[in-house]
Amino acid sequence: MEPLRIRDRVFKSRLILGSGKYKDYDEMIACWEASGTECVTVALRRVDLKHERERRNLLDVIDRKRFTILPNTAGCYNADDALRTARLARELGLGEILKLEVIADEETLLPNTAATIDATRVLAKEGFSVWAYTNDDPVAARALEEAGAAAVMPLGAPIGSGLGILNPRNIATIVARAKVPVLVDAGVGTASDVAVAMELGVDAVLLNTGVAKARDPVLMARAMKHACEAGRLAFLAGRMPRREMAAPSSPKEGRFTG
Amino acid sequence: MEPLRIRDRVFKSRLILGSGKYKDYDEMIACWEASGTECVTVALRRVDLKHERERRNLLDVIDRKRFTILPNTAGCYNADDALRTARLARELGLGEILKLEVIADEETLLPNTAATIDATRVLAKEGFSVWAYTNDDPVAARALEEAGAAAVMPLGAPIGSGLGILNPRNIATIVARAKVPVLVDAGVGTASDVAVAMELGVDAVLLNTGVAKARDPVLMARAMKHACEAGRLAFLAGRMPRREMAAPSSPKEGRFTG
Amino acid sequence: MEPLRIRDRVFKSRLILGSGKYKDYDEMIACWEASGTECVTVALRRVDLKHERERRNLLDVIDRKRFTILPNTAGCYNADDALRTARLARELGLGEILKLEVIADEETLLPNTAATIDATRVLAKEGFSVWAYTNDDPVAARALEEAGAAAVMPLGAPIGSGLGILNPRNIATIVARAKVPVLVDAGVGTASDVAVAMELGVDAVLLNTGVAKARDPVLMARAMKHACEAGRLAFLAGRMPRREMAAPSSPKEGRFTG
Amino acid sequence: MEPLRIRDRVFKSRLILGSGKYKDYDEMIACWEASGTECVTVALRRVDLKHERERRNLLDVIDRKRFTILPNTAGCYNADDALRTARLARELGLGEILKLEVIADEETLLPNTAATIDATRVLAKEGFSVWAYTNDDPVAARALEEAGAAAVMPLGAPIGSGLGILNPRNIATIVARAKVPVLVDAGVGTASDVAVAMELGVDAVLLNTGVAKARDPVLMARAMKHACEAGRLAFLAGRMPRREMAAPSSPKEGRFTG
Amino acid sequence: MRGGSGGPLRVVLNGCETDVLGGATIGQLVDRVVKDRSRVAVERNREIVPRALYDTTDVSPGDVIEVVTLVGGG
Amino acid sequence: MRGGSGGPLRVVLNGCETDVLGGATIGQLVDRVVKDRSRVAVERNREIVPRALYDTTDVSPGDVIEVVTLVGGG
Amino acid sequence: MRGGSGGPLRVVLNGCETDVLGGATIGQLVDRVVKDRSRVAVERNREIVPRALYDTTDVSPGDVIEVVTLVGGG
Amino acid sequence: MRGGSGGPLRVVLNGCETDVLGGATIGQLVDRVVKDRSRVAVERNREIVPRALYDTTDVSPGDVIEVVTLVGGG
Repeated sequence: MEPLRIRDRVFKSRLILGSGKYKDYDEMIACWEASGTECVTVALRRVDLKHERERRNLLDVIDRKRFTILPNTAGCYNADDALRTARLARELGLGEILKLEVIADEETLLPNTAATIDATRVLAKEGFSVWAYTNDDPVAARALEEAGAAAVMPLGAPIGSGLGILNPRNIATIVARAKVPVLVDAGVGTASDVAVAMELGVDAVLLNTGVAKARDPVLMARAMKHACEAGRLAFLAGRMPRREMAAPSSPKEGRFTG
Repeated sequence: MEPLRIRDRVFKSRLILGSGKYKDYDEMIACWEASGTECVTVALRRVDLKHERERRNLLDVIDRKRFTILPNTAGCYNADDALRTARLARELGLGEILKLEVIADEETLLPNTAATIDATRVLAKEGFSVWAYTNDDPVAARALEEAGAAAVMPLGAPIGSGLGILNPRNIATIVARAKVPVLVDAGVGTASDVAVAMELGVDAVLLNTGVAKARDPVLMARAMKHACEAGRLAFLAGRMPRREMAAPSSPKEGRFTG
Repeated sequence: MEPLRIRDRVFKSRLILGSGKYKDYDEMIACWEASGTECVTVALRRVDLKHERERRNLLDVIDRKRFTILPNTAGCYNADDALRTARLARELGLGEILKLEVIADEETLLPNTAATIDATRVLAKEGFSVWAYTNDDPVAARALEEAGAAAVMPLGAPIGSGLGILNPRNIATIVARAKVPVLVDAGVGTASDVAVAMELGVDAVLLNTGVAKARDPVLMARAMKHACEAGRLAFLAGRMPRREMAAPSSPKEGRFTG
Repeated sequence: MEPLRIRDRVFKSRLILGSGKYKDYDEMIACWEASGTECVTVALRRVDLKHERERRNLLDVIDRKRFTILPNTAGCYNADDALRTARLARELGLGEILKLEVIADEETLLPNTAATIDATRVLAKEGFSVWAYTNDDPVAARALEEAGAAAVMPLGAPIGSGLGILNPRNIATIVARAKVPVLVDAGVGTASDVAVAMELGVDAVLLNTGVAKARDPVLMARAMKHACEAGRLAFLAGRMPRREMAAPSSPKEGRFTG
Repeated sequence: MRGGSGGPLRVVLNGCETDVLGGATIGQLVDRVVKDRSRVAVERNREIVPRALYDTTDVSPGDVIEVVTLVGGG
Repeated sequence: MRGGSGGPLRVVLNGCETDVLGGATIGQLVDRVVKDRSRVAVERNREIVPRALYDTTDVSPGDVIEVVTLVGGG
Repeated sequence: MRGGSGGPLRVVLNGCETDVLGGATIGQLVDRVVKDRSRVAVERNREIVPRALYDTTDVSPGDVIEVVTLVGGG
Repeated sequence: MRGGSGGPLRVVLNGCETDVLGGATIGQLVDRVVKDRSRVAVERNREIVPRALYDTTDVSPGDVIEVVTLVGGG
């Protein structure tokens, strides 16, 4: 199958996993491996002045030959903070890729699309490959693309909600109009949500809580891998048309019964 | 993963495919192989008096070491015809397994559950392993089980409609109460429908048109295989709880931004 | 607007209310009045040997010029008990009308359609006007009609659940094929559920918990009255076709802007 | 019932109708009357140089004692055009109220929320009572409120689609956070859509195609009136809680049957 | 034979074992529990007892009698 | 071989009126339409004819015979 | 009084190139197309012309004038 | 000028008021909190300090310094 290409990055897996909410690093890595992901998103935070020296740093844990690290700007509530975070991530040696999110408020955790568009414009000029988290508004998605986003990442549902794809038509409209890759980010609660998203034609799915907070995260990671494959293949295969009326699967001819 | 057991039959794959509506036998076999199925359902019809001798018979085409043949009573509109068909199928050397369907009328192709219960009772006494096609009524499902069905097969949506699982709660209720395997039969239009069904806890899914009438049936068959695996694994993994409110995936602590 | 006719009974209101779960008789009567209903359903139970003499009996409370009493067989788990209850109701002077329900089990409270069909056949011959509670299976609905039901009453969702109309296609199919009135009974949780049901073309809606367990039952009863009217009118008016694409409401011609 | 107040305008009816797509003025007025609306929205266009003198002008047709005219900026694709249109509307003597819409593109007819926010800021300073059409993004709704909108008008679904309320959670979130009135504008296809919207707690509903393109527009206008009332009353009444399990409406005590 | 002076006899009335005077009629039984006969219907050994026959229908030992009325229900 | 040389007799075979030679067996009938007996099952007057009995089961006038096989179906 | 006898001058009126008499006012232009001034609003070179100023506002060559009214719309 | 023996100076390091020796460099500050410089990035008064400049960048009184690293997040 065609790999996923975002700018010059190429991924065989179309699943991107988060690194938050896991019990520990071992579980996290086991989930990543089970999911087949080749790209994981991480946040930036202050080092803990007291304890950092004793801790395993995330960068000591991640096999970067296997997993591309996609730094994100989670926790930023305005464009400036997102710019600072992006530049720090690059300084950390993570390259030019960035999951840009500018959150509007703590209550909804929904994106501030206006600020995201502004930050995208700046970061694109600075050479970043901006993967822009956005709501499911096709107009915002197009504006992000015009501002220079390398990929647009509409939400399926609010972050951490697990409610799935609340407005599939909007996602389909975004896909139909986009010239850059479209990734569903946020809202995925279970495997079928991934399949639904991929069947809408999105190029990839990013998820975190759906795996990390499953009863058995590693098993769910395997489920997600298959669901992603299933949805992609079904999209490429082209589904049967829906019919309001029933239609028999077996021939009428040759019936020997009443 | 646990195999699927229905009476003494054991299947590693939890997908059962139909044999109708394919362009030709080659496409059908290619789909079966791509789907990973080990069990396929076929109908009984009169031989064509003029042309049968020149044709490849379905039994010449199917590698029975690889695929268990599940004869069905498609096209039967009363219990008697279903009984005749069941007995002819056994006489054909297909063993005791049978997908029993007694259809109420040609317009809806919905099952006549009362007649299906009656036929189940008779066939179970004759030693058949009755896999009983039924609507999504938990009461009918239980009655079929009490009548001796080896498995109950509620519909997701009308035959050939591709509308998916119209009443997931009913399917979940059937699963919760059943002591025999539950298979969703009919209504599956695309891969995510299979994933949804399996996540409800059903033991397997039977489908035909969803593959045969996809734009690219073999690709869709592969999709279905992954979707079945995805749904099963997600069911076993136990999904995260749904939340009406958003919840962040990244820690609040350590934020260095506004 | 056309009144509702079931056999020789004629009702201007297409709403039927229950009499259970109210705080007291006064609230119940106030709700009935607010809803505009002309027909209310009641259950039969043993008189309380100790206290009946001191109590207001339900028959002392109901103004029978204003409200037709529709006795029901709630609580019957087999056909025989339903027959006994029906005959006792008639003996009570409530006439020949009857809401027949034969429940399969206490867990689901779903109807046993086979037993309901049997009881319908007997009661229809005894001259009852049987309003038969059933699931949303179009096949069962037709069988009830053929057994002599005066009206069929498919559920929207399980009794007392308030989940609305879980399978609108089934209800629409029942309506399209029925020659007797179709009433949605059970599952209505709020006013829009009534509107949705009526827009599907059902002739009336029966509800109880949706009003009795609203925060303000009398206000909800008024809401239900309007919703019933709204749904009926919309059904008669014929809704606009759904469009996947947007279409402007204002003319393109004459624009003086960019 | 509480009237609807938007700034100093007070309306007993919570339904606002459009004036587009009607067969003729007579049908339009008949629909307005049937709907009970007290406020109707109209567009601005160039006068037809050749034919204006012979035509009945819309202002000759509308009884302004009965219907408040809400001019809109339909057809504007940027903030400047919307400002020009707003000022022309005021010059026409329609007062300070305005339905502001800045559309992003002809394909989707979705709002450009960024431009709408900008235009709102300007118009609010000029003394307009801006009723701002927006998508269903709670963040955009709040930004509009902060920019000075007198009311926010999230869409239910794309203009003219009749698809109903595609993301009820978003509408509910907007309502929960708004300090100005919230009106659903666009997407309403039939009466139950209005009821659903009002049950979410919105203050009013604006619709056009749902009435104008019904098979019988006047009948549908009556349906909409009742649906609006129903939804409002149900919202105020407070619906029963949804239950996944069934619960009987009739008492268990006193059963005389098996 | 009705109204006679028989000794007490035991019936099951609305699920409760109950002693009534020998010779009691359904009508007497009903009147004991309700003020207004028109508010109830009666079943004796799973057969309806029409209201017109209350006073001429004797209660027999072991009878299972149901006196039912309307209650609120959905 | 059974069924001497009787004249033709008419049966209904798979829904079509068909003439067969008097004395024909089910086996002969089956062989006329299929190459491989294992691919079919046979019903005669709504009763199964086991494969082992094909050659010893005569066809009688008016018999309604169904020779069925498997076909694609869902 | 304005509106001297100048020669024709060309304006763009509602998107159409139109010749008007030199010295014409907005008021005269409006009256040409509508019966009732209260039914329209006028923009001249993207600026509102208040109704009170129609008769004292001259049309100049090249003016872009919009005379707009209400129409049905959603 | 670096390495001088200045007295303590107060900066805000990761949100905490912290005293460092006068003449301290960013590099010294970083080494105090992490074992491996490649695991962090540093911002001084909202400007990135490139790793190559850690040892030649002095800390000044009142500096607001952020030393950040990667953590798990979605």
